[in-house]
This record gives sequence, structure tokens and C-alpha cells, in this order.
Amino acid sequence: MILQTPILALLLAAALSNAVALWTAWFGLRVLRGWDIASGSRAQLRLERRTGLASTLFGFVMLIQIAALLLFVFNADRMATLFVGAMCAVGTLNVNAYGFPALYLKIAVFFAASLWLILDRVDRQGRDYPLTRLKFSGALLIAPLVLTGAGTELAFFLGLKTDVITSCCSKMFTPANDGIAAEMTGTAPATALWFLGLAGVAVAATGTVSLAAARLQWLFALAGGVFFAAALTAIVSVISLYVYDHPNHHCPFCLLQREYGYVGYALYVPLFAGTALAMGAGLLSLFAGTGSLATVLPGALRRLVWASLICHGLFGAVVLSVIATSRLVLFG
Amino acid sequence: MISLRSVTKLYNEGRPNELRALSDVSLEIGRDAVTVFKGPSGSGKTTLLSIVGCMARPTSGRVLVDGRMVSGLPETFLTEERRSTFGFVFQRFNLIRGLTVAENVALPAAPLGPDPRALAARIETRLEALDLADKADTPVEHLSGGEMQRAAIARALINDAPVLIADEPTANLDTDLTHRFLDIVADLRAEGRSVILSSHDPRIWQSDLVDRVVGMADGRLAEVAA
Amino acid sequence: MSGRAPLPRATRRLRLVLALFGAGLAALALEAAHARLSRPAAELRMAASAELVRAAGLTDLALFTEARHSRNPALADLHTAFQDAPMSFGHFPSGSFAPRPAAGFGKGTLGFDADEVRR
Amino acid sequence: MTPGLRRQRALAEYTLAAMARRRGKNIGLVAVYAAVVFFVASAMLFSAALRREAAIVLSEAPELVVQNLLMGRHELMPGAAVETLAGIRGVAGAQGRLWGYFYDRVNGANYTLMVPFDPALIPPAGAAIFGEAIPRTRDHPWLGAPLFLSRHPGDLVRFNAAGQLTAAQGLVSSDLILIGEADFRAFFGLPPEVYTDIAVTIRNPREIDTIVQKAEALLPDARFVTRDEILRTYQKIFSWREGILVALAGASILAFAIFAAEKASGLSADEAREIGILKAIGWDMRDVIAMKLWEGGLVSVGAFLAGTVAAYLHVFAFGAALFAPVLKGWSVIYPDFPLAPEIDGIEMTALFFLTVLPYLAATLVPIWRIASADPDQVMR
Repeated sequence: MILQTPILALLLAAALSNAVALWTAWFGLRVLRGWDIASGSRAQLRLERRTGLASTLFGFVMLIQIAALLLFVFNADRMATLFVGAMCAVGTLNVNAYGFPALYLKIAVFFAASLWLILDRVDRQGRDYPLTRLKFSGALLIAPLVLTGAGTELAFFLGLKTDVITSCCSKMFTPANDGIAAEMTGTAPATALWFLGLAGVAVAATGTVSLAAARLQWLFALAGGVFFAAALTAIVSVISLYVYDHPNHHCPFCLLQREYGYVGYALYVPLFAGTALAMGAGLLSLFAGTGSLATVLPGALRRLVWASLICHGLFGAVVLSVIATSRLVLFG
Repeated sequence: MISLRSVTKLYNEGRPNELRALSDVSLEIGRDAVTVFKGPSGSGKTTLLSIVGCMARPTSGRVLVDGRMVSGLPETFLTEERRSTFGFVFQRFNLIRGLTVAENVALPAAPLGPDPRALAARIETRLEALDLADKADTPVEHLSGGEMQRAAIARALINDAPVLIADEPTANLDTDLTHRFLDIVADLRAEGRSVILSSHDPRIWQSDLVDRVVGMADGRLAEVAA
Repeated sequence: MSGRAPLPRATRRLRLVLALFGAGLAALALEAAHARLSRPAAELRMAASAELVRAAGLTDLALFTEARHSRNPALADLHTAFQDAPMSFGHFPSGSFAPRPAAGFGKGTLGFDADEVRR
Repeated sequence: MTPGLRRQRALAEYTLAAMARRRGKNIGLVAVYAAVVFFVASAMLFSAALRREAAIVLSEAPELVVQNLLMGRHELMPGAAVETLAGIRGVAGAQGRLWGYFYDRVNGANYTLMVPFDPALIPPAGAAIFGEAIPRTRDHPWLGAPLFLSRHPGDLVRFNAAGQLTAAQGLVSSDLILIGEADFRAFFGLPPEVYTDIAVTIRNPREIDTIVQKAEALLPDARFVTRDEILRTYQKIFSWREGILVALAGASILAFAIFAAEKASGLSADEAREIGILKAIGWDMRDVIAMKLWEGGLVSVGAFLAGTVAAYLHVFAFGAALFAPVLKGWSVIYPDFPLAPEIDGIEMTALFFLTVLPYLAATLVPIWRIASADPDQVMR
């Protein structure tokens, strides 16, 4: 274990998240058993007020988780100097078997918590809180995710041994390997760009349709999911090459370093936010018929789709500017 | 129009000290009127006022405001209904000490996100109408009883609530100030607001201003006089 | 501003406090700018030190000179008294910065647990 | 301004008006919290600056240092080993290093006597180049005064001043006395053809591991320290120390969080009544929570800003005056070095996490408890 301030901060964040997740799950069980919005009883009133607390706490944890995801990656990147053979976050995450699972779980928590918050926000605008049971069933599912994430992160930090020789990103993101990272790396740059472009068109088209028709947002969410996969593939396969001005450097983490102007953050933040918003829109569209939400939902959906489209647009702009300013010529 | 249908309110439900504050009260209160609930202390006046004013939810029964059911609403929405319809003047005024009159009057507007200059202008007008303009920047603990009540009335009306609810408004006032209060009620009525009072003060329910007196005893309506 | 109502006291107070926060942020930004601006001079100075390190063949910082075992923490000179004792951590304050090799005798190098000691 | 923002402003205004009534108490609260942040931030800035300094300065250290071990203890290195090491493929050069310690009974300081590699730095016989702190601690009457060292009673060795290293280089050299090889061997009574250890230069850094393996076979008793290990050692020393300090400060942050929770939950009857009034006149639970979060945010972010700004001044403008004694310990010679100022985004984020989060987290639940009071309770 390396006693470092960012690690201490991350562990603190994880501990707080765990406490909140556990409490919310326990409270979720009580909601599932005792929720009856029509009742004017004292118990129901208390339950309602507690859902307010749960929303506040979960929102708090959500903000922490977003910041913690950034801090986790940033810190992994910084600690690379401590490990033999590591050059960026990949090396740090590869020091033991828990590094990458911890990252993936953190990302999963990010998406789950975003969806939960979107659900929560809409639910509280419906005069009979129509989604409350669903919301707290969701909390029951998210809690294990948060706990596992925190446990994996702890295992990762405890297992950081500086004398382990770890593998650098050049060994992981190379077409010569097996596995999904290698598959993504091995995708031909032109294919990846076409795929990304098509996914972008699909996002724009389904977004426009769902804005115009005020329905079919689930299609938009689907397009957003495809776009996410396409974007990650394209980043590994081709965009990174443009950033590094190097035809063989595929690492998606070195993008986050100062040498490259922190361009990784400009890519990942809008991409993740845009995907989460699109998925949120898709999720909400399932409740379009629910009585008390009928007045609230269309506006909320429109705002979500717009926000998501703006995020996707930002991502596209960053990609284009990276390609335009690069000295690397891949095509023609 | 506020309708109560078989409203019952229990406190400390299911505990040994359970208290039945209201039993099976049905009542309609019209707009553009001054209504007084009269009755001895402990008769349920205050509880009834808090249910009429959407401050508390009934244990059973229904409450409708202008035809909208509010009794099943979650607290947040009930608060929204209350904010847009009712202004409260409490028996002990409940001004917040340490703040000035103007700051106290501004409080109910805060959750609505007011424009500060427009709000300041509104407060000034309201305080002028109540002869409190020169006290705007005085901390409330330096006010006399009558001034405190007028500050509380200004606060109750700052969101332009159509209904003013006052609990025992004259309990702490001498005769002069009681008349002063009734003048204000007359003004409010002239502005087209309705006023709902609870009082065991005959000076109030014998006043010409009052359109309707509702008697209460032991949590039930006792007699209804016009 | 003439003709408009003056701002309420509470608004003025909030502006004052937010201005204070702004000043704090500005001070932080100023410090960051100072750090940025003093970088060339600092780099020059560090380059001079690095040159001395190269020219003299040094391996360690001269921060902990009170005890011989702490002078060259990277080379952990095992000659000195105290350092192999269980309590050596506390003999010299800088021992808490540069603890004795955890492995004790032998092919010890600096580390905080046995696993970290390679050679 | 949207209504949402205006609402936040109005809530913040109320919070400030309420806090202004207990101005002294609240300023005191921020001040104490700022002091805690100041301590943590100073430790972080200080050790981050040292880490950077060590990384840059020591990047010019020899790629590999080879020490001889005897009975597990550092032994003199026979000169023949230099040839052995220089003969390994990939080694650009090997040079015996001569350095040793001298305890000065006059002032209780430890000096490091050393023969520099670079011929340009080697002073003439009988002369020495002094590190910046040596004339300072020996109270030399004038610049360039000779240094007299006494190895035992009745002994006196004179070194003329051949030059002085600058204070800018003090971090690596304040206790150094650079002398020629003949003077060094004479001073310590060291036989010829032995060295303290051997520095090996390697051209291709990728080959270091291979070369160490080969050298281990040739010199089975030796210990090999690579430059990477030296650098990592320093990164770890300062990170670890920073972590210890932060963990210690964590106790005070925790204490502060408990205090804040206590303050938030044990609100005086007056404050609880105020919340009740706010709810009665039309504030929702969420309005009360948002208002109280403003209070917590103003306190904790204010403390964060004040503490961090002050810590930067402390570390970089006043030379970490509060930490220097801890670092100095009993050492007579302490380098008088300026630190390269640096504000690091990740450290600031971590600091923000560590200081603002516990405060907000500790107060959220108590705040909710109060905010969920019955609105009609002030009527009863």
C-alpha cells in the first residue's frame, strides 16, 4: 500500500459512498414494503421525507463518484513513475489484477448513478411520486455495485507494490495481442472513423426524430450506446494516433497527460456525459404513459436529448480539431 | 373555495398519548369572505387552520383547494400549494430574531427565486401600506407587539397570497390594536382577499366585518352561524 | 443606477462574501501564475544542481545530515550505530522521513516492507 | 438569471444573514478549519515540491552504483572491480567513487568529504571546495577563509578555500567538502586502490537490467543500486511522509467533522425554532437543506481557500518555516534552499476532497433531520 494523499482522498470518497449505498439499500427495502402514497399516515409521511434524504445523499455520492473517477485515473497516471515499466495509467492499473476491474466498476457506478439521478429528478416532479418503488429497486441494485467497486479499489491500492514489473500501454494496446483491447486497436483507422461517423449520424438523426416526434427516445439511447462503443474504438484505433502524432501509439490513457494538453478530458467528459444523458432519455421514455408524469416528461425528455446532443457535438468538435491540428497524415 | 370532507386528525397516532384533534369535520369555506373559527382553547381551531392552510395532512378525509385534491399530495407539492394560496400570521408572530423587518418579510419569497430589486420594491409598498416603512431596517426584536403583528402580516402577504390565515390574532393585543387589526382585515377584504381567523375574542367574531362564524368544540363543528 | 431601488442589505452582504471568495480564488490563481512564472528560474537553479550531481557523482539530497545513516538514504550506509536497532526510527527526527531499511542486515535497500526490498 | 439561480441566491442571502448574527463564532469556525487545511496543504505543497526537486536534480545521478558488502555491511571496494565492471558490454564507463563522512566536534555537524568526478571541480592539493553551509556553520570570518578539521585531539588539517558552491545548489551540496584524491586518502588514511563504491555509466537505459544481471554474476557480494531505484526511493519517501502527515491531520479533520455534525444536530432551540418558522411560512425541506448546504459550503470552501492560499505563502514565500524544524531535526547543517513553487491540480483536488467532503458529509444527515420537521409545529 502506498500512503498517498490522492489515495487517501479516494478511500474517503469510497467509504462515504459505501455508507450511503448501504443505507439507501436498506431504506429501499422499507420503501418497497411500506410505500403507499395515498396514505396520510405518519409512517408514510416519514417515508416520504426519507426519500428526500435518500435523493440528497445519493446525489451527493453521485457528484463524489464523478470527481473520484477523474481523480482515480489522474492519480493512476501520476503514480506511473513509481512502477518499473509503467509509463502511464495503464502501467499503474496493471500492477495487480484489481486495477482495471476497479476502473470498470467505477465507470459502471458512474452510469448507474447518472440514470438513478435522472429517474429521481423526474420522479420528484410527478405529484404522486410514480417511480419511487422502481427508483429504490434500482438503489438495491446499485448498492452492490458501489460496494464491489470500493472493495476492488481498496484491493488495488493495498496491492500496489512498487517492485512489480508492470506492462506499459505499448504492450496492451497493440494489435498483436488477443482480447478486446487488441481488437479495438487492430481496427483499421479508416473503418473506425467510418463507423464513428455513421454512429454520429445515427445519433443526430434519432435525436432529431425524437425531438420532432417527442417519442422514440429509446432509439436515441440505442444510437448513443452504439456511438459510445464506436467512439472508444475510434479513440484507441485512430484518434490517439492523431493526438500523439505517431502511427503506432494507441494508448487511451496517455491522452490524459499534460504533454498532450489534457485533451483526453476534453474527449472523455463530453462522451461519458452525452452517453449517460442519452441512456437516461431512453430510460425515461419507457414511462411516457404514466399519469402524473404526462405533463412533466416531454419537457424533461427534450432537455435530456438536447443536452446529450450538445455533449455529442462537443465530442465531435474535439475529434475534428484533433484531426485537423495533427501533423500526422494517415489517409491520402 | 376550500372544502374539507370528513377530515380527522390524530396526533401521536398509535401511541398511548394519542390525541384526536379533529373528528370527521366537513366544511366549505368560500372566497371573498372573512371566516372566524371560534371556540375555547383545545377545541381544535389551530389544527383545523393548519389543515385548511395545507400546513398539515389530515389523518383521514379529503381536502380540496379550488377543486384540486391536496390531501394526498406529498409534502413538497403541498408546500407549493400552500405557498401560492395562503399567508399565515401566527399567534406569537414567529418573526426570526436578529433579522430586520424587511429581511423577515422577504423570507417566504426566497424559495421562489425573487428578483431582489423587485422584491425590495414590493416589501416597501407592503410596509408602507401597514405603516411600517420607517421600521424596515429595525431588527424585529425592537418592535412593539402591534408592529410585530403588522410585520407578520406583511410577511404573510409578500407572495400575494389570496387567503390570509391568522391564529388568535388579537390574543396579545389591547383594544386599540385590535381595532387596528380589524381595519387591516377590512382593507384586505376590499383588496378581494379572503381572511380566515381563529379566535375566542368576542371583539373579533362580533365585528361587522365577519361574514361567517364557525363554532368549534372538542374537535367538532359546534354550530354554524351566518 | 438612479431611479432604481437600492439593493437590500442581504444582497449586498452576499456580494461582499462572494467577492471575498472571488478574491480567494484570484489569490490561488495568482499563486498558480507565480508558480508558472518562477518556473524558468527554478529550472535554471535545478539544472545547476543537476550539473553538480553529474560532475561530482552524487546520489542523494543533503537534507538529512544529522546522522550518517540518513545522509544517503538511497545508499543506506549500514555502518552506523543505532540504525539496526528496533527503535532507530526515533533516534533522529529525520528518521521518520528516511527510515532505516526494513530488512535490517543483508542486501538491504530502502523500503517500507520486506516485499519492497529487491536487492 | 434563471429562477433557480435566483432561489439559490436568496437562500444564500438568508444563510449569510443568519450567520452574521453569530459573526464571531462563525469566523472562528472558519479560522480553525482553515488552520487544519493550512497544515495539510503545507505538507502537500512542501513534499510535492521536494519530490519534483529530487526527481529533476537526481536525474543526473550515476545510472548504477555498486557497493561492496562484507558480512552484510558496506565495505570498501577493491579497485580491480572497476575494470571488471567497465568490461561488461554496454557499460560506457565505471569510476571509483571516494566519499566519506566526517564528524566535526567543533559544531557537531556531519560533513561529507568527496572526490568529485569532474576534473574541473577537483581543487588543488591542500585546498577544498566547500558546500554552502560549511562556512556558515563554522562562522568563517571572511569569504575564502581556510577550514581547519581536527580528526582527534592535537590534530589539525588545513584546507584552503578553493571555491564555494552556491546556495542554489544547497539541496544536494550544503554539507559537501570536495577535495582531491591524494588529500582524501591522506585525510582518512585510506590505502590506494580502494574506493567507497563504484559509479557505472550506461548508455542505453533499456540495458540496465541486463547489465545488473551480468555484474551480479561477476561480483556476487556486491549490492547494485540503480538510478531508477534512487529516484523511486525519494518519490516514496516524500509521498509516504506526506501521507503520514495527511493521515495525522485526518484525525483533526475527523474531529472537526464530528464537531460540525454535533453543531448541526445539536442546534440550539432557537435555531431549530427558526427552521420550523421557515417551514411554516412556505419553505420546503429541500429549501432548508439547500440553505444549510450553503452554510456548510461557505464555511468549508472558505476554509479551503484561505488555508490553501496561506499554505502556498508559507511554503514558498516563507520557506516552510513551521516544517523546517521537523526536517532539520538535530542536523547542524541544513541547506538553505528555495523550493520551486508549484501548484498541482491533482493534489488540489485531493485536498478539496479531504477537507470539504467530510464537513459536508458530516452535516448532511443532521441537517435533514432538522429540515424534515413538521411545518405546523410552530402553531402548536
